[in-house]
Parts: sequence; structure tokens; C-alpha cells
Amino acid sequence: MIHVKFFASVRERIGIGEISLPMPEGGATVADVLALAEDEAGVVLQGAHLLAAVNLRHVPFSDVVRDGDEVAFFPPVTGG
Amino acid sequence: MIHVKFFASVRERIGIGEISLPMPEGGATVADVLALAEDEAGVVLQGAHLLAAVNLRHVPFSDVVRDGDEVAFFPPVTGG
Amino acid sequence: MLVKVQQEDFDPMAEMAAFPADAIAGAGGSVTFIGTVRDYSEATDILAMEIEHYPGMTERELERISAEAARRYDILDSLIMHRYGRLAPQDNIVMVAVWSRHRAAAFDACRFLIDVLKTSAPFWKKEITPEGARWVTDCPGCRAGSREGHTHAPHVSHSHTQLK
Amino acid sequence: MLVKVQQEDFDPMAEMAAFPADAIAGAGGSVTFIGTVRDYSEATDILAMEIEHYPGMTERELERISAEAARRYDILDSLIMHRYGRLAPQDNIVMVAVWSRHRAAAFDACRFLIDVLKTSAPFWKKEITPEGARWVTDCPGCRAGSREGHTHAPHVSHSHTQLK
Repeated sequence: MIHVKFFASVRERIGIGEISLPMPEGGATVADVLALAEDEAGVVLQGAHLLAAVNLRHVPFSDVVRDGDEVAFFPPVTGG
Repeated sequence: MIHVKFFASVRERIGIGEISLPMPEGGATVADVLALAEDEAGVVLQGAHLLAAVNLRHVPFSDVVRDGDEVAFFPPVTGG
Repeated sequence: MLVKVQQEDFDPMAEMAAFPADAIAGAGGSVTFIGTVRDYSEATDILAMEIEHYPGMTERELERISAEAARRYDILDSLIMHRYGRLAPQDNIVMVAVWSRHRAAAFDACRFLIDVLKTSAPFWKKEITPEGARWVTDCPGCRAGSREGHTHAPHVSHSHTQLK
Repeated sequence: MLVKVQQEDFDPMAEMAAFPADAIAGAGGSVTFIGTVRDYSEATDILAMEIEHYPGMTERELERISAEAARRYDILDSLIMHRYGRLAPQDNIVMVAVWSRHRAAAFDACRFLIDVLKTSAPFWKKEITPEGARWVTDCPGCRAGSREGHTHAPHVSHSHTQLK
């Protein structure tokens, strides 16, 4: 399974805070995981400014995910 | 009169904290005032690292002083 | 290095006073940045600020940048505190304190930490205004504190284009 | 702008909390430098530090540099405190706090103020060590906080040569 989390405006737009997806056979990138979650939610985050993290680290969307990973999507951060 | 003050290591070397000197006829620069005070103290501050202030402002030694001025001499500052 | 992420308010000087003394023995000084909630935003009053965060990742990211600051600058130690939840105008949001032998390193490291925090730590602000709530959506580089040009932090990549 | 020169210890955060609120309304943050007495100096223990100053000129000079910082940087206000008299290791000597809308200006102004203070405000430190008392005699530029090269502040001229 891949554990997917959404935060802030991205969470509100996709309407999901957390979802677990089966690990795709043949592997998947972070971008693939987002597409799978969008299919699940029936929402496309088109044009969104998105950051991604895998297992609590910032990653590019091209990174490959592994079974059991926690993958998070969120807008550019605005803390501080 | 010129009111002369010395601070910190310069005060200790010249042995004077404050002294008033008659305003020299014909005028005087800050450097002249120092020389007059050295004569008065019988001490020459040879090779000292010195700053000067007139009426509470940093000035170069070439500045002209006026009757009633407060002229101060002190080493490079080490506050903060 | 110390990182605290909490909902409660904090007293910056009490936190600094409580910092382990042996870690900062020999310090000649400290530089502290304290960020507070502004009471205006683009001509709108701000009634409150809600800060969402990513528990676990925030702490990890703040520890990562603290370690990076310690590698880059000749500092003795650092403290980062950041709040989440609902804050009122004037409330403290964040503090970054750095101790060093020589002050230049503390200035550099403190500035580095707050700049990088603002582009990498997973916090999101939502402004509560008389017209309703809205997410602060500035591009992080634009919020890096300068009015002049800026570049995005190289360690954070994000897409400004369509993803699919 | 506020300048305080005093013998008594001070609590930096209490001083910042007491700062006139309307002067810093709209501040997004503050940057604070706190300088403390080190407990060592060139391989010698420091038992105490005695700070002599030039009453009247110190206040005037600190006000002058505060006004200069306000001209140079987009800040809301600043506070400088500096102690004199006998201090113990770890004691606060100086604090510089700057409030601004955007943090870059506060960082720049705070650094400017402490750098210029160290080369222009008439304070002199005497270290009390087990071997006796001695004036701190570093050339001011050398104490400007960097280990790298430096130049002397252009507004302060002093002679390194014989005067007569």
C-alpha cells in the first residue's frame, strides 16, 4: 500500500485528507501516485502549485515510490 | 577655555581625567589641544591609537576648536 | 540544536534562558528572529491566522535545516520554535535563535534558518478576514523577505505548471 | 527609536515587550542581537569586565546611528541598550532590537547597528583576569565580528601613527 496525505488548500480542493492506495504493479513515481489519488477522488488538481514529500522528505515528482511509503502533496509552504 | 577630557587607557596614561585649558590665541586644532594637554601633564602619548571628539561628536585631529568646546581623547572604542 | 513545534504561545526569552547552558558556553552573543502575526494583508484586516502543519515532517525538516546551518556556519547552537493552530494578530508565530562566538556567524545562520524555513518547513497559513478565510498562497520565494529579486531555494522543487 | 545606557542588568524580552506598540504596529517580525560577556579571552579566564563610557556622547552616538539605520533601511523602529560598570561573565552587555514589516530590513539594520556601535560608541572594556586588569585594545575593525578581512568604518577616523 501507498499512504497518501494532502494538506492545506490541496486537501480542501481534492476533498481528501488521507487515503491508502494499492501499490501499482510495475512501480510508480510520485506523479503516478498523484494521478491515482486524483482518479480516486474524481478531482484533477490542474494547474496547482504542488510540492511532494515521501516519508517526510521533500522529493521531486519524478521520484519512484516503494510499497509502504507515505506520500504527501501540499501547496508551497507559507510558514514562518 | 577648552574643556578637555580623557577616557580609558588614555586617561590612565596621561594621568588626567579632565582639565580646562585657556583658549590659545590664534586658534587651535584638536591636535594642538592634545599637545597643550600633554605639556600640562608632562606626558607624551606617543604612538597611541587615539580618537577625538568635540562636543560629543567624532572629529578628525585637524578640526579647529572654538572657545568653550569640550574636546575628548580616547582609545579606539571596544563596546558592544 | 533544538526544535519545538507547538500550539501554545511561547516566551522567546524564557526559551532562550532555558537553553542548555553547556551547549552555548563561550557564546559572545545571540541573534534572534521573532516572527509575529501581522494585522493586515493586502488592504484587508486579519482577525486571526490558522496554521496547518504536517506533523512529523515539520520537526524533521526543522532539524534538517538546523543541522545544515551548523555545517555552514561557525555557530555554537540554535533553537527553532514554530506554532500551529489559531493565532491572533501580534501573536508570536516563529522564533529562530542562534548562539555563536562571533556575531557574524549568528547573523548569517539565523537569516539562513528563517529563509529556508519559509520555503521548506511544511506549514500553511490561512488568514481569517472580515471577508472570510483564505489560504496565503504566495510563492515561497516571494515571501523571502526582500522586495528585490529572489530565487527559489534549490532544495525544494515545485511545479508551477500543469501536472497532467 | 529608543536608546538606553545604564549600569543595571536588563531583560531583553521585557524591554521589547515594553516598547511603544504604536511605533511597531504592522511589524512582521523583529531581529535582536544580544551581546554577552565571554568567560575567556586569549587563553585567559575573565573574572569580570569593567565598562567605561563617555556619558552624554554614548547616548548621542547611539541616537545618531539609530537615525542612520532608519534612513538606510525600511524599518519601523529600533531599540539599543548598553550597560556600563562592572559585569560578570554571561551578563548581557548590549542588545539591539529592530522591528520591520519585512525581515530582510530588520536583519540588515540590526547588523548595521551592532557593527557601527562597536566602532563608534564610546565604550571601553577592561578585562579583570587572574593576572590582573587590562584594557581590551583590539582595533575596532578587528572586532567587527568576522574572521575575514574588514575595513574600518569610514565615519570614524583614528590615527595609528605618532601624533607628534
